[in-house]
Amino acid sequence: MRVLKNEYGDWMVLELRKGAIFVDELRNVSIKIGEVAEEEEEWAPMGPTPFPQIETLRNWDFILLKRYKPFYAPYCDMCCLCTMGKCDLTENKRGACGINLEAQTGRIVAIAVAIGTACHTGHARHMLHDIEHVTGKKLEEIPVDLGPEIAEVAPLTQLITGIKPKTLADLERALKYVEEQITQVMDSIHTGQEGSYLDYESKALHLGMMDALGKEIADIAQIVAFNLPKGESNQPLIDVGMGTLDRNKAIVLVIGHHAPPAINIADYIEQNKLNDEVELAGVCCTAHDVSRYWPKAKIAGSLGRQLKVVRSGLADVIVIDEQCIRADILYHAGKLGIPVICTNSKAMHGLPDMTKRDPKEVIKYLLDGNPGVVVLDPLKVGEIAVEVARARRKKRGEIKPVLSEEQFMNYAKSCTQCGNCTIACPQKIRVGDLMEAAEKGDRKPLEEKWDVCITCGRCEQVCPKKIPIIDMFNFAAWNRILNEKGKVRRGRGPVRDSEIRNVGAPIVLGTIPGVIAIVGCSNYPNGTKDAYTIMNEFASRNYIVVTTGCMAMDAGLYKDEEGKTVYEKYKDDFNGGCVANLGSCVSNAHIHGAAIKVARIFAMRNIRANFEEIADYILNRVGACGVAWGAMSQKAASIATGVNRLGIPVVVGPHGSKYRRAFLGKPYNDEDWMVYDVRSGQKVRIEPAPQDLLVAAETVEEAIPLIAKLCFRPNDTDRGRSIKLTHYIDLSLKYLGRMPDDWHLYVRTESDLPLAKREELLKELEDKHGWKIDWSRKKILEGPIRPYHAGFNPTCVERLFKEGFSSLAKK
Amino acid sequence: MRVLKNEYGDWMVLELRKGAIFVDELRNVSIKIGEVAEEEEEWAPMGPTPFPQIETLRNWDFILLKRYKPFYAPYCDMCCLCTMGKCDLTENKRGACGINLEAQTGRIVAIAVAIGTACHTGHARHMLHDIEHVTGKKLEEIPVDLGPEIAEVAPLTQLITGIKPKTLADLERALKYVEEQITQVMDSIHTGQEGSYLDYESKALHLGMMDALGKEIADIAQIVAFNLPKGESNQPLIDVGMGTLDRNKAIVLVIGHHAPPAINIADYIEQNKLNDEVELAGVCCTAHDVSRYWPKAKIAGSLGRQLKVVRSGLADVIVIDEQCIRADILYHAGKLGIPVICTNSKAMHGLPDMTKRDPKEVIKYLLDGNPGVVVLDPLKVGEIAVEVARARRKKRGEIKPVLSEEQFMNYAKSCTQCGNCTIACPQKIRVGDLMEAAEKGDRKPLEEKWDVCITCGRCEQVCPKKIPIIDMFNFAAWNRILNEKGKVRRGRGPVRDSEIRNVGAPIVLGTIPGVIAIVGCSNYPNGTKDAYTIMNEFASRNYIVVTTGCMAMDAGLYKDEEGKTVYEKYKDDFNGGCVANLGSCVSNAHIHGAAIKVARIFAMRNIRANFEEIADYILNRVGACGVAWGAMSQKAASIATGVNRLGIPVVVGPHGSKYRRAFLGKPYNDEDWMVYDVRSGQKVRIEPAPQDLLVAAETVEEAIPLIAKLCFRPNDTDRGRSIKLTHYIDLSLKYLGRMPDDWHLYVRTESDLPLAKREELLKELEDKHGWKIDWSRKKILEGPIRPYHAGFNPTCVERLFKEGFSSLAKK
Amino acid sequence: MPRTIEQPFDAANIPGPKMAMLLEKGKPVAMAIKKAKHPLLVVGPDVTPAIIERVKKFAEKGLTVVATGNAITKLSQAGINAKYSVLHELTQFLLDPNWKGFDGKGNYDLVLMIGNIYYHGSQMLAAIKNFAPHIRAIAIDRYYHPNASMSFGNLWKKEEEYLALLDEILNEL
Amino acid sequence: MPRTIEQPFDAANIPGPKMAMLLEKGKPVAMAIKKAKHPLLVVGPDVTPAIIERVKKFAEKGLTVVATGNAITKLSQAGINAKYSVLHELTQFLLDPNWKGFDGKGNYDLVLMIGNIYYHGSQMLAAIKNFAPHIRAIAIDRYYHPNASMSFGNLWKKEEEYLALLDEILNEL
Ligand code: SF4
Ligand code: SF4
Ligand code: SF4
Ligand code: SF4
Ligand code: SF4
Ligand code: SF4
Ligand code: SF4
Ligand code: SF4
Repeated sequence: MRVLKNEYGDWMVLELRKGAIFVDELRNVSIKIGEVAEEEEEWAPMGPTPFPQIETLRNWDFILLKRYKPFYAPYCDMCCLCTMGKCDLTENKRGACGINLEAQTGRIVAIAVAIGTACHTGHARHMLHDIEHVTGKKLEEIPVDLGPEIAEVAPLTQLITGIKPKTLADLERALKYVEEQITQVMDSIHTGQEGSYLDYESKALHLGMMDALGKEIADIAQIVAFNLPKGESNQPLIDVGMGTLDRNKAIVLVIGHHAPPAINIADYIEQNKLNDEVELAGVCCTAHDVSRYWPKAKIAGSLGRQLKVVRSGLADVIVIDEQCIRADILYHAGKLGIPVICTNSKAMHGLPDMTKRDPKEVIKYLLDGNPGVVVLDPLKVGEIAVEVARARRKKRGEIKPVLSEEQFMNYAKSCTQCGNCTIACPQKIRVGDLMEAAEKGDRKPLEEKWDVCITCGRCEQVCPKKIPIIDMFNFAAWNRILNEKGKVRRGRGPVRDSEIRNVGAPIVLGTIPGVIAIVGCSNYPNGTKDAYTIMNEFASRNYIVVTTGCMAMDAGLYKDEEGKTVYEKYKDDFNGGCVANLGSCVSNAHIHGAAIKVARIFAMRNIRANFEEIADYILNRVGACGVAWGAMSQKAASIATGVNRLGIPVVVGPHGSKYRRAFLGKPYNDEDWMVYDVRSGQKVRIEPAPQDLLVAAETVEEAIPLIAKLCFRPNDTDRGRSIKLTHYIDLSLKYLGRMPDDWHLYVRTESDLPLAKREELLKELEDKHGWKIDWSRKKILEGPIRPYHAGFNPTCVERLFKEGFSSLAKK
Repeated sequence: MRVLKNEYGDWMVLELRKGAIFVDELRNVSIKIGEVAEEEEEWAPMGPTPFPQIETLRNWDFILLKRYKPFYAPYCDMCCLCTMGKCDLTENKRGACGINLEAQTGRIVAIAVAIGTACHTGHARHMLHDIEHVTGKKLEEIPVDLGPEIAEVAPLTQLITGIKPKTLADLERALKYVEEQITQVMDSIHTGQEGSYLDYESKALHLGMMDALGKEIADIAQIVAFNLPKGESNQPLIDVGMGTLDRNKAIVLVIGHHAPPAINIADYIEQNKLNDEVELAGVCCTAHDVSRYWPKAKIAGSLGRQLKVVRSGLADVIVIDEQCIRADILYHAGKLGIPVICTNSKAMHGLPDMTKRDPKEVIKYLLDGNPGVVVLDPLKVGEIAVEVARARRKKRGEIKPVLSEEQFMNYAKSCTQCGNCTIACPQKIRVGDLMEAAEKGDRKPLEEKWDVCITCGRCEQVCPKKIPIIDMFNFAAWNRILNEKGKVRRGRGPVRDSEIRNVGAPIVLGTIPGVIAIVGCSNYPNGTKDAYTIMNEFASRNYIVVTTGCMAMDAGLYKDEEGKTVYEKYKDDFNGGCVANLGSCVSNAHIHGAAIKVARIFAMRNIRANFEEIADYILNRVGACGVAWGAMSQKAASIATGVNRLGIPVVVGPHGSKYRRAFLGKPYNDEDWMVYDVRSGQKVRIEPAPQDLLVAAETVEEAIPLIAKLCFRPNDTDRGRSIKLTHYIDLSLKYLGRMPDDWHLYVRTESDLPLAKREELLKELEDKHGWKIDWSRKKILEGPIRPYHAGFNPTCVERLFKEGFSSLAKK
Repeated sequence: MPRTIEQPFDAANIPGPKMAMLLEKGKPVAMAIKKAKHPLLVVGPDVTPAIIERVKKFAEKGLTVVATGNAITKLSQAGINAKYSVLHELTQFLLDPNWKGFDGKGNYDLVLMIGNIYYHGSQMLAAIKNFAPHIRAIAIDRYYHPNASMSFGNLWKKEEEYLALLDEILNEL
Repeated sequence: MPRTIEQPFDAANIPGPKMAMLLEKGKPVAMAIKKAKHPLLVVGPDVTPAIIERVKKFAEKGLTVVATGNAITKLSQAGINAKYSVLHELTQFLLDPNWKGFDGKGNYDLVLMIGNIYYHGSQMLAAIKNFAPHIRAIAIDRYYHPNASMSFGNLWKKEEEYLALLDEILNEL
């Protein structure tokens, strides 16, 4: 190191070689750095697209969008975004700014994805703020260390930005970039920007990728700051279900997604040894995340259970943070006199901000019967929430249904069967019929529909008889509520590199038939049990099942004949025949991460700032499929879009068509299914694998074979393909009672056929599809879309075909 | 300075005192700084709210929202933002997430403001990127120097962040903060966050403030990087109007808001001495901004003229950047074979990205008849655009109306008067009647409505006879087009400190009756002339008139009896009786800046990180009123919201009610109009001054007296008040033919009355309003809402009342 | 139940499930006025002399008339004793159940609208529909106003028919 | 012009200015089928045995039937020779004028829908309405489907009436 005094005397020039400078405080000093060169680490050369901008990966998007043409089902034929409107865009007319319905629908999709991305990113930002506040450390003092089995930390950050984070400060750099990109895309939403739906979709895909990055930052930050599990298997089982809440204790109910306040509640309970007296339970992702910190926390339920829990009167105090909270929480809590504490600036509900007051004062204020307060310092929430709950517990008696038997019957009788409720109900529940049955003494129908009802509350507002329908459900289902006791394995966080080393080959060869990621909200068409059914079906067939969020919770409510939940039945490794709960919605990033790590660890591809290549790798080789059966939120939209950009298809429930856009391929269009084969140097027409990137199924019976089908990949070996075909055919027979119509599209050679059925299937190929079979050798002579070659090496990207892949194999 | 070698030998610890460190490149070095303390400069102590978060200024918002209760006129009674919807919120019902129509409308407002804010901020970010690219300098090498007369650079940055920027790198810090806040608010839009409209409004106000900051960053950046005017008066006159384009030259038409590509076109023309051969003209703010760089550029027209210009066939090439561009630009340009060059990633219209190609190749591609390309490097745009235009110019003949006489008459005859066009028309133009008249030989009606038509194109799409209505308009108005030749003074940028020193006192005392900021889009109810009328009316009455954007352009199209535009008639100082064009929409920031500088320079308030105090100062003391008569865009929403948070009211045109939300006071509600008087230590009920913060007027005749009324401030001296009353009464009489009903509310004492009419008005107070008058002394004995005291010292903020204002007076 | 509506005068002015009942007669309006305790007639600038004539008769029948925009000039010239308000401000007052009205007798229970700039008037009706349960708003304009509780249809090309409807109301009062 | 519509089965399912003509008779549907060159009947899972009976008759009259969701199981059990498709995928194909159809004879010009999950089916109809000018879609479901070009009303509580309408169609074929 040299220190030079320059000609002005009091200025200094430093030449630095290797080392670090620590400065505790700078005053009247400015540091001017010409360029901070990236540390050239050994791990990987910088790829082509660090910190990609809107336009950078547009080529990849256009490849996807050509094959998976956006399908638009407008939810509204008008646009109301500016004062030149409303504009009637029916039949793809153009509005006053010139936009047509296609581009407008793409634009609305981009807005939804922007909201979702902002949510995860805003959450990540809040997390970093809170971490500094709560731990008293600077971000650069908190290492990103995920333990000895995870060298490839933060694969999305590596893939997208080219940074391999060492501390949370590195993640903050990535976060700033995400905030910039959100702003850029929101800019493009303004009246008079894009005119092409393709570019709005490309922007949505860009933000989907940003969403994934935002989630990774949020989850890694909370893992390392609060020492949540770092991908270890054999996680403890967490109680899930309304029946698991100990009604003798004071119950603190946390709702939302941002765990630091809940963590403070857990700390307060532990520090004050109040375990026997206070119960901490959560709804939605905060529940997952606080249980990752403190496994005694319970999961009361998923989003669809939110009002069931609140209106049951179980909570002595409600603490909300952000996202997926009832906007009318004050109304419902207020009906039962339960105070609400808002702990996050994103949801303050018009309440007074008492953050700076003495907690004692706030406790008194709440016990005085005020509806709620804002307390934005997580370090104060524990004391306030717990003490309010304890004081209220002392005053209340046993928890009983809100309605009396008499009230219940009177209300049931008062129903006029007018049907208003059904017309208002998103689930189309015929509440009137349920009331009629109840009036006649049969409460079973109400109890059964209790689970289908997502407690949205719309019916209550249109009932001319002012029947408190949610309370009616809760009354009829009270025993079910008390007995709703399930188990969820605690969210384990990331997938370990060692696991990828085990499963990388079988995934890519296709011998593990697929990775099924079961995620998202609980806006199911027909109740929570589908979550269990899907999970169990695939885990039992040696698929790798990973799960997060509301679906992870809901699946845990059901048990097999032996009384075991899926979490007890299957191990929580990232391996065939296992079910691993990774955690909350932000933990979804580890699913992307696992796919990326297959490319990195198994295929030795360079993942650094190399998105297009890796997404192309995944699309062609990694038989993964997302399932968001109850997808409801804008976050679900951004998650799915991010997963799609990485080349992974997603199946949603029928409500999902209200997202307005799907990505659906046309198997009959030859030109949509051309890939470059690096082995042969040819363009090859492949089978439609995967056929769609985003598709809604109508019923769970349809969804299950569809999920299996979407696990086909062009790169499957014959052995892998035969296994995948076996499951696709089996599941179609099991759930739809028939052979699928298109199974033959996936047959390239006789060895692709399941051995057990080979003859029978060859026959069908001959008879139904007119293929030529050499029966002496049981060989297919003519018929398949393409022949099978073991060395088939597909890519959709011309650049990669010409320039080759970026491998780290020799290093 | 000391340099220490630590115990590990190769690590260094530096202790720094005063100075700067320059490092050209850092490799394998990490710099760890415990805390960078703000430079404690002499200019001001740090105020209470540097970098305010969502919750920081909520108290101020709630003060505003109590007095100016959000008025909601929903544009849609449904919500379609998630898959639990659509939800019917009619009559304030709650949706499936629990949100009611009030909160939902607040939420939609917050989205609109977020889009607008993202637009200005995204633009600023793009500007910084382009500046580095175009100038080859680092941001920290570009000083924020606005010349000798502006010491208070970047008042919004100072006020909000506490930074007084020295270089563009400082502004970038502020920009990152804005991006963070946009993300936070977008997060709060997600399903299940706020349930109170108050909190959505507070968030919208927060982003409005961010919008102002984003604009300031964008404009200062372009001023200092491209050496645009720095607030000098006597700016040259710029040609405005379609008739000013020299049709003999090759015409390059730029559309949008982001000038660097247009600047490169200007450079290319200059460098290649193509002035005689090539014309550069613009639509929207890019036109303003390129003329600030190169005064030979012409302004073809405002937003409402966009399709008039495009469809007239005047352009040989069209270059778009971002914002307010026709989404169907390719369709309209394509009809005439005009190639389109997209220069910005926010609007790429599905075209191929040829940024990296040789410009020659791109030129050829476009001349081959392809509809357009994307070229994202501003340094390449000049050559491509100009050479394409020149080549095309050579091939084309004279520019004539697109339709022939015969075609025109045939179309006119074909009209069936079906009325589809009128039902589709946002302006409700009875196109059928115009066609009927034309058929009968009278083209005047078409020509007259040409200006009222905002060329939105909706009519053309529903006409069963496929009449090209815009071409019909252009045909009938062809002479008007050829003769549309006006003048606009070049955008001068910021207001100079020296000007504030002159006008600060008269503004605050009220003797300059108001500052009228005439801004925004051209979605006027009844044509462009209103822009002129309003401007001329207020300038002629000694108001300070400042203007920007489309209204600044449109006003320049009209001339008085002497053939002078307002720009020729009035000086462009920031002074009473002047009209200063500040520039493009982002230059609006200087209007905020001027108001803030009144507090800083005249009142010696500390503006550093002290938003609440300064907004309170402005609300009570600075008689400013914004006018956005044609407000159309989400940017207009964010601009108005930002202006409102700073305590300045805004009047919009009748289309403005489609923003869904206004801020309207109730003059009859005593408790809404209480302020603290620091002089007397009392709470005082004041007159409703200003009565509204955001209000739509129905006609220009109504708007003008309303604007005058909204310039009243509680702090007016009696002399100031009497001047303001004079104008309010005069303008009501002139435009509405009557005394205003509420003029008496603004009378505190007889000396508030205009001297010339004092007796008459006292009489009316006695007769109509029952006031007690002592006629011997011509004194008011009883009647006013409050008495007048010269030292009245109002504040709406309890904290300031208790703790006092933050003054720099003694330093 | 099937219901009859009309195409709004702005093609895309479809606010949602609740849209105005289509009035094809004047009588129901007259009935509503007679039943109302405190009716108000709001008159905007989009009025013809023939309409102003009818407004004058409404005023003569004792209805409180308030002019908005520059309609006040026209009404004054026609000798109508009208109040004046900025429509936006007026509507804010109307939403407030505690507003005392022009006569100090309290807020209104029936608001008739005529002649407001169509799109702006529509927004004001939307505010009343959704947030003023104490008010019923009827559009007696030449255009179908979906946000009113009842509205005439689109009669802008049928001046005679429209005026006849107004006269029908007046005759019944 | 006044027009008659119905409250959608989802209260807020108001897509915009173009909403289905309300069908109160079966005959117009029969006419449409007869006039169609290439009609298709889409059957979703929300069907009762009585409805399946009618579907069978439609199939017997030569209409191509495609089952979506798990409707295929029910139709197979009822001995109906139906195609199977994922409704979302099917609709994407329908939007493509170049699709060859189930029989290789090209895309369809008339699509009848029955029994799809209401809200999902509604979305598919919205796609067809706005982006498939070559197709006319008619909802013959028990619910009013605003996104169809014609639709029965809400007859979900009037099973008999509804079945009679289906029979009316069948009788006319
Ligand atoms: S887009 Fe949504 S909010 Fe806008 S008009 Fe349509 S349903 Fe209403
Ligand atoms: S953004 Fe475009 S389509 Fe939407 S309302 Fe405005 S002008 Fe109409
Ligand atoms: S609360 Fe349940 S029953 Fe009521 S509308 Fe919502 S989903 Fe339907
Ligand atoms: S809205 Fe009320 S009264 Fe009508 S059917 Fe439903 S529960 Fe019964
Ligand atoms: S899964 Fe969906 S509903 Fe559940 S917490 Fe996450 S975003 Fe919310
Ligand atoms: S965001 Fe709320 S109101 Fe809007 S559609 Fe979703 S549930 Fe309904
Ligand atoms: S182009 Fe002009 S006339 Fe046509 S609808 Fe738009 S504003 Fe009306
Ligand atoms: S839509 Fe066409 S035919 Fe009908 S009135 Fe307008 S211009 Fe004439």
